[in-house]
Amino acid sequence: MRYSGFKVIKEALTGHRGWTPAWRDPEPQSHYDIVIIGGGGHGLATAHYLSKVYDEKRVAVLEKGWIGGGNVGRNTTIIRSNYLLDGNEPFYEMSLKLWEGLEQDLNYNAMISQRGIMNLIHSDAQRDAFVRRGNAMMLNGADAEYLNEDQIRKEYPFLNFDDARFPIKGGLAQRRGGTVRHDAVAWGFARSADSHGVDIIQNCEVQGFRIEGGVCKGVETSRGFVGAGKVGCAVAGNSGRLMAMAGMRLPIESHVLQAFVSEGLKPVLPGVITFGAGHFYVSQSDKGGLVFGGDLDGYNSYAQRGNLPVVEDVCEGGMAIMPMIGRARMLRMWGGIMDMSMDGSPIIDRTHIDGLYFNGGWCYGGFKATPASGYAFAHLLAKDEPHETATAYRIDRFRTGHMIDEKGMGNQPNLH
Amino acid sequence: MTQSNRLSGGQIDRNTTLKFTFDGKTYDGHPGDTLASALLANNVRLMGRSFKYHRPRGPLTAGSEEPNAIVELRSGDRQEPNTRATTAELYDGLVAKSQNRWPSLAFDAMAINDRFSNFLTAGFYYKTFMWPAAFWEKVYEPIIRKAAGLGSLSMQADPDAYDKGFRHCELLIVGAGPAGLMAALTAGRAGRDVILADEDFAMGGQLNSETFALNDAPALDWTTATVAELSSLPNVRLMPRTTVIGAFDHGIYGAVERISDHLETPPEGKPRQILWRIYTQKTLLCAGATERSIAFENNDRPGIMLASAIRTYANRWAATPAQRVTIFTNNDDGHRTAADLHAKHVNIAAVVDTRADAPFSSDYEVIKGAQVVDTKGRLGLTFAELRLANGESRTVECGALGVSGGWNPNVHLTCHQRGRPTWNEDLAAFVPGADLPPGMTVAGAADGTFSTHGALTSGANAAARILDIKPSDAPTTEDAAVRQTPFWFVEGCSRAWLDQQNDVTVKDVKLSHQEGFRSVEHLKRYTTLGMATDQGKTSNMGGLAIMAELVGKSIPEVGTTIFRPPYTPTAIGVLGGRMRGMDFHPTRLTPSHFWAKERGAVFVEVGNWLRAQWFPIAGETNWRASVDREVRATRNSVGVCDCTTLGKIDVQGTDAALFLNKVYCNGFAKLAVGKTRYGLMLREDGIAMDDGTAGRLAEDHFVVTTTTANAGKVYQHMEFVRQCLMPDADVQLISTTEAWAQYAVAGPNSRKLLQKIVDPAFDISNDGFPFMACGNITVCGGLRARLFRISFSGELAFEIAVPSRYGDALIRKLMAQGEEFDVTPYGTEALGVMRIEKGHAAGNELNGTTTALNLGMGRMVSKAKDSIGSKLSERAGLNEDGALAQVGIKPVNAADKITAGGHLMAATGPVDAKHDQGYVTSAAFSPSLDHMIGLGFLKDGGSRLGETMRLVSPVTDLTVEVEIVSAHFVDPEGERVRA
Amino acid sequence: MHDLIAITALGGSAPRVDRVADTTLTENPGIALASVAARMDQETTCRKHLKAVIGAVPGPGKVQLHDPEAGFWMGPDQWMVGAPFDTHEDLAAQLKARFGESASVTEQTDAWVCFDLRGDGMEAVMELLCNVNIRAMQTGDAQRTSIHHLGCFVLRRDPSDWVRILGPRASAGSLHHAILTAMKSAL
Amino acid sequence: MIINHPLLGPRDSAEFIYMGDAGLINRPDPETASGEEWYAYAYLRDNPAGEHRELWWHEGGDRSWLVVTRNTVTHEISKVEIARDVARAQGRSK
Repeated sequence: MRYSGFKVIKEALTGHRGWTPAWRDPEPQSHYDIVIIGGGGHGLATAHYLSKVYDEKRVAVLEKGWIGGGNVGRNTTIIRSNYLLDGNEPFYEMSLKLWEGLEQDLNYNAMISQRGIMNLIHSDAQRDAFVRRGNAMMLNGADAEYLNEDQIRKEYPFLNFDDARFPIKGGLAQRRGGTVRHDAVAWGFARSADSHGVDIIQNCEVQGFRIEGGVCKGVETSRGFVGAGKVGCAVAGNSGRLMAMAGMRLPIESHVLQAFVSEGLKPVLPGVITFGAGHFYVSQSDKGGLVFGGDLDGYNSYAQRGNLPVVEDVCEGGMAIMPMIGRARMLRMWGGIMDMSMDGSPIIDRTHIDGLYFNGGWCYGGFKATPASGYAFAHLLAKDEPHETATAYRIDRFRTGHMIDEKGMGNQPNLH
Repeated sequence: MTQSNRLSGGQIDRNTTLKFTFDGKTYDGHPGDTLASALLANNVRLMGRSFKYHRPRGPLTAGSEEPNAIVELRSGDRQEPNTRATTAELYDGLVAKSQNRWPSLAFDAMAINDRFSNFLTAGFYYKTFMWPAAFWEKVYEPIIRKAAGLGSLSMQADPDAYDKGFRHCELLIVGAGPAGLMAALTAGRAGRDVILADEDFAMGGQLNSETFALNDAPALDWTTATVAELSSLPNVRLMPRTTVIGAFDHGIYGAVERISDHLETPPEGKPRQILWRIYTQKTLLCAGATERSIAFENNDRPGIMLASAIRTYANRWAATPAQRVTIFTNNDDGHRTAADLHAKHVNIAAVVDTRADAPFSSDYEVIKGAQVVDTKGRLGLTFAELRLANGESRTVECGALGVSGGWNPNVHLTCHQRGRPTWNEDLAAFVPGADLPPGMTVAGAADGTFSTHGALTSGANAAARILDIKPSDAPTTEDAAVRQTPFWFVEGCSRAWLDQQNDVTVKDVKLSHQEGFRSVEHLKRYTTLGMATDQGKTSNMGGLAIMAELVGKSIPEVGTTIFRPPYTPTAIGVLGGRMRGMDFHPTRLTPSHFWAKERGAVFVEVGNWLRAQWFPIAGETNWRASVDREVRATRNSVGVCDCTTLGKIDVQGTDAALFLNKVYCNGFAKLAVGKTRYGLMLREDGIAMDDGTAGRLAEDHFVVTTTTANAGKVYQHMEFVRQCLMPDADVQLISTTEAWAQYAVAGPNSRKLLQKIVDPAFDISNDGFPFMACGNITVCGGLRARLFRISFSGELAFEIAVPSRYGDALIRKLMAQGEEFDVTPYGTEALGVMRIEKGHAAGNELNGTTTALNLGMGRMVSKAKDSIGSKLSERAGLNEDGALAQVGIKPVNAADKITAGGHLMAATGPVDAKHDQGYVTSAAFSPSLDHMIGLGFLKDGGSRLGETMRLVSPVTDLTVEVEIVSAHFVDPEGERVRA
Repeated sequence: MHDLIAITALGGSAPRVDRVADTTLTENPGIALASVAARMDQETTCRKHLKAVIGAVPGPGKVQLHDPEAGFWMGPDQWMVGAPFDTHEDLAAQLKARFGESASVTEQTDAWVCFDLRGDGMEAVMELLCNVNIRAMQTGDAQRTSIHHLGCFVLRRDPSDWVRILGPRASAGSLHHAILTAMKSAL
Repeated sequence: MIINHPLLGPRDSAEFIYMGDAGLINRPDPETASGEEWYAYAYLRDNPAGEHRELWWHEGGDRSWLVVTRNTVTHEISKVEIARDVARAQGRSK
């Protein structure tokens, strides 16, 4: 079924009887050409591109719970491609381009809203680093804009300029950055993949891999064995758990990242604002809630919930940079499991086991990467070679010393 | 007529009248009122508009779970959006505005949405607004955004202060209703350390809403006496106006105390609210229960409320929403409301009970086996349409309709650590599950014990069990068995509201099911059910029940969404506390700070330190003039710079040298006593972490310096190596950064100046105290001091340190004694210029991705010994041909600018990422060379000196021709430092 | 005798005193400090000397209140010794002479600013400042804690309405501001 | 979270700085270890959903490194040891 304004009107006039399920609820078949583990944003995007771009017909997505229940359903919805290193920037720029055409591609309105993202600058060293980054972005064909204090004052008059411990000296803007209605991304990819014949199987937990002679033959699930020509893993925070079933240790730790939303407010924020020096970033959803977050709690966790110190740290940053939000109320806090890699950059690669492919280590860049991750992973699964924008995301780069370390924090995941 | 709906009795002070305004109209109320109770007393039912359809709304509840009666409280910079009128305490001069309406509450243009509700069903926006592509941001979204949101911010800084504090106790009791009060009494009388917190300003919970007797006296008598006894106990801390917002790990609870919200403005020096982190061994949750509604057509009109809320308004606040009230109930509790209203001479139109065996009343008509199927009234309820047991219809005229669908225990805090509630068939409700947060117990209505006597005794018994003491005796009172039968919605209803704020109706849940969004999380996210400011307290159960019916499962099979903190929406300000404005982070001041301030220095922030950036003098119109002067003066005569901020770590012990050999990639074992050496520290992954110097004051004593920014990180790292990797090494560490005021005295005349200060007993001539010497000395006639002959500027230079309290005196002394040499204080800018002129790496070069090789110090990594990072620095990827190497950069045309952050490209050819050759890390104008210079990293830089390249910085719109040169711009042979 | 005049951590020539209600905050520059850390396998000797100096060896979380020298536990085999500045400005040297090879001694006098918070409102003020269970804290207890992101030592003095707070000297101004603000809020 | 410090008793985890898997104590022997061992030491983690032995530094306290055994699903802490003792027990010396 095709969605359109006309269709909405027609259904409204005929009692909405014509709407059908956005995706089927199929029984798992005994064998697929490609099985994707993980019905999150990346898994569903992979299925979409496999079926639509790479013409793979027998594809299944296995989800242990309900689709979109992981980080795609619990994040701060920001999209951007303001990366520094050549290993990253082309990939994230492709992702941004895919976002820009996604609604038409999916026939689903994910409310992609390119209202811009602004990284605030508070010191000369930060300025030098952001100028270098802005240049890297432009040299990679992305958009970047350097703003001085006066320009920031004009655009964001409500920021704290005059009573600030860390005065605002400027900012690096990416106008094409913005936000997306996060749940709709999962639903849109799922609906499209389903319409191209992909089986999306919810409540189907993978409990083990069947590996014979170094070759992965399929997966044992809570709903029986599912054979597969190739198995692609895209389970983000659960990567460690899952790959352990294949006997693998990863350069990844799982950490909790909290995020927060306020009560609905009339529009106050033009776009995304990032206050790096104060561990705070914020945007405003179409419903009016301020959506904000900050740093990891800092300890390994699978609990999907955090603790007070980081809640306070984030709100301290918020009050420091925009004290007008003091009387706005936090409505809800939640936590997601971040697959924090050892250099802060992801992995999209084959494993040493034939037929087993891995996609993970997204740290907290996972949401903005969703379309490109799906595209590149689909490319790898279909063609057995890395997509041109993802060649650096090798699993063995730490062994060989080819880290992609944007923050320069080294092999301590909770610092990235 | 004012307060026409005010009844007799109630817990309000009628002797005092408070004036307040709502939407510009002035009303009277009394102390003890909330904004909602006072408005109802004044016959105002319409208090808000719903989110999507802008339907008229009045209060649904009498508490913090209120979804409808939310207003903009106060004005100006204290404007407070989305404030629940049902909990806002009335004060004289209170000002409130309704929100999310235009032009007025009574006539709201956006109410047109209600007419188009058929088009605006759940998720409609996912299906449209896609064509043409460009229109989403330009046309559709702005309209949606404008319509979205509820209240508005003032856009001004919050003028009030917020505090944060810490409290510790043995037992935290959450909720001061019958269960909580009895628990506190039990624990308090036993002398235990107790905190009793309640979100309400009056303790007593549901007792404040009831008329039945405790020990044959009014409930209020018992509550008052109990609170009085508790406040007399030193071991019991009562915290009214305190909402426990979250249950965090290991017995840490967040609680917000409202100190001044019941006043017009906070008293001088006092906060608006305090965030308490309560550390408790045990917790007893007595949070009570929330009545639930029943879904029927148009069940959202002002005047339609939870029956218990109407009872509370009547009994506690002596206010009624209307003079003629109908009750619609599926259980006995609804009848209690009818009886209480009747007692207060409110006309009961009828009690409509879904049960054929409903109890009889002689005071008013009870219509058994009947249901309310629809209502009328544009801005407030006027009629209720009934379907009688025999199928016939009947219309009842009434201004208020009390709905009672039974009670839901307030289990929220039991779920904050992802515990799930369990379904209780008898109560047809979720009750606390087995996996409570460790240390938590639940009692009273929150645990499904709904009778008052049951709640009182369960509170006492729970406290007794937890603390292993004897329970206090509960007063005698009603102990009616509760009959709660499931009845969630009226057959065939469609536009029946579940989430009144977000306008989620039964119809939306059905559509969600039809489109395959059937898991509770999908239901919530697709319809926004339960995502309103009441966090689903009044809406979730109804939605679940309907979804359960549709999928043919039981409610527990369908499951619940997770309750997350905070329990009620919490001001962001209180979570931030005092850490805002200039107090966001503490400042660190150097010993010469007060002196530098007198000199008019401009300060810059570095790792919380405020450092003098430059010292402008009369006639200097821009910072460059000051910095150039400071550099020239230092290079030509002598300059002084406060370098106290460098981290200083005292390393002692017989294995001190062995230890430094491990943490530095270069060797320290053979460093002679009285000598200093530059050291480079690597991370274990082989990347440079920090650099500094180590001076050997004795065989077993080193003083290590770190960069200002990394002092803490390096100390942590050294403690890790000491405790975890070299546990048996005899080495002791302690930071002495702030103990010593340290000044760099640099320039050809630096020795001459110091000789006037250093006591004669110490020979600091070039022979007596050569380059890289260090030692303990005395100055100014006997003050203990330390002297290091090290140089960051590239000049003949020393660093001299004295105890911090003398730092101010020493800098003044240096200035006085230095007059004959025109001694010049210099700041971090001049320091930076001079280190760039010397090609010394600093923070911009040690950026966490560079190796010793990149920094041109590859040979420093000793192969003769093991040190942190040496092994992994050997990985191929870090040692490839053409690796980045530090170089100097100067413009081909001396007038051209060089910017840090620029990228290096070949002199000709394309400019893009594929042809990127390197980048500029630092840049400055060199007064010594009279043109700009820079440091940077260039592929294979070492072998490219003399090459002409392009420095491109598109983001700052700059392209210049540059020459790659040695990074040592000034005195490359380093003769000056040895002079 | 040298001719350099000291200033206090808050930058004054005399210590700062603030009073709110019945509670007083006093800057106290009159204390010399030195850390003593036992050398490996010298712990017994080190403790012997320490006992001789301050009368006892404070265990974890404890301060030995003693005149003229006092001391508190900083970490495993590490203590901070304090004494009147006027008589013990060279405390570190004195201690090193006594402890010899048995301990590493480091001057700490000016690494810290010292405040005395004294009065009936002390506990209420401390509740707003740091995560010390101040109601349970006994005379002779010492705890390192964080006050508005500043690492501090809190020493419970006798009588029990009195705590001594040692904080980082360079942040004396921020620490003083935090304590005074809490006094105005709580009292 | 509350970490029950072996010397100081229960202390708020906010006083500590977290580093990661306690395996970081087992630094490979520089004399004998292979590049593969160094790679595994520095980069590979078990990252268990369950009991995890991890390093915390009591920055806001006595400056001890601790080995904390904590469940990464429930956050329950079952054991706290002084890292220096653990290191010695595992045969580390100088």
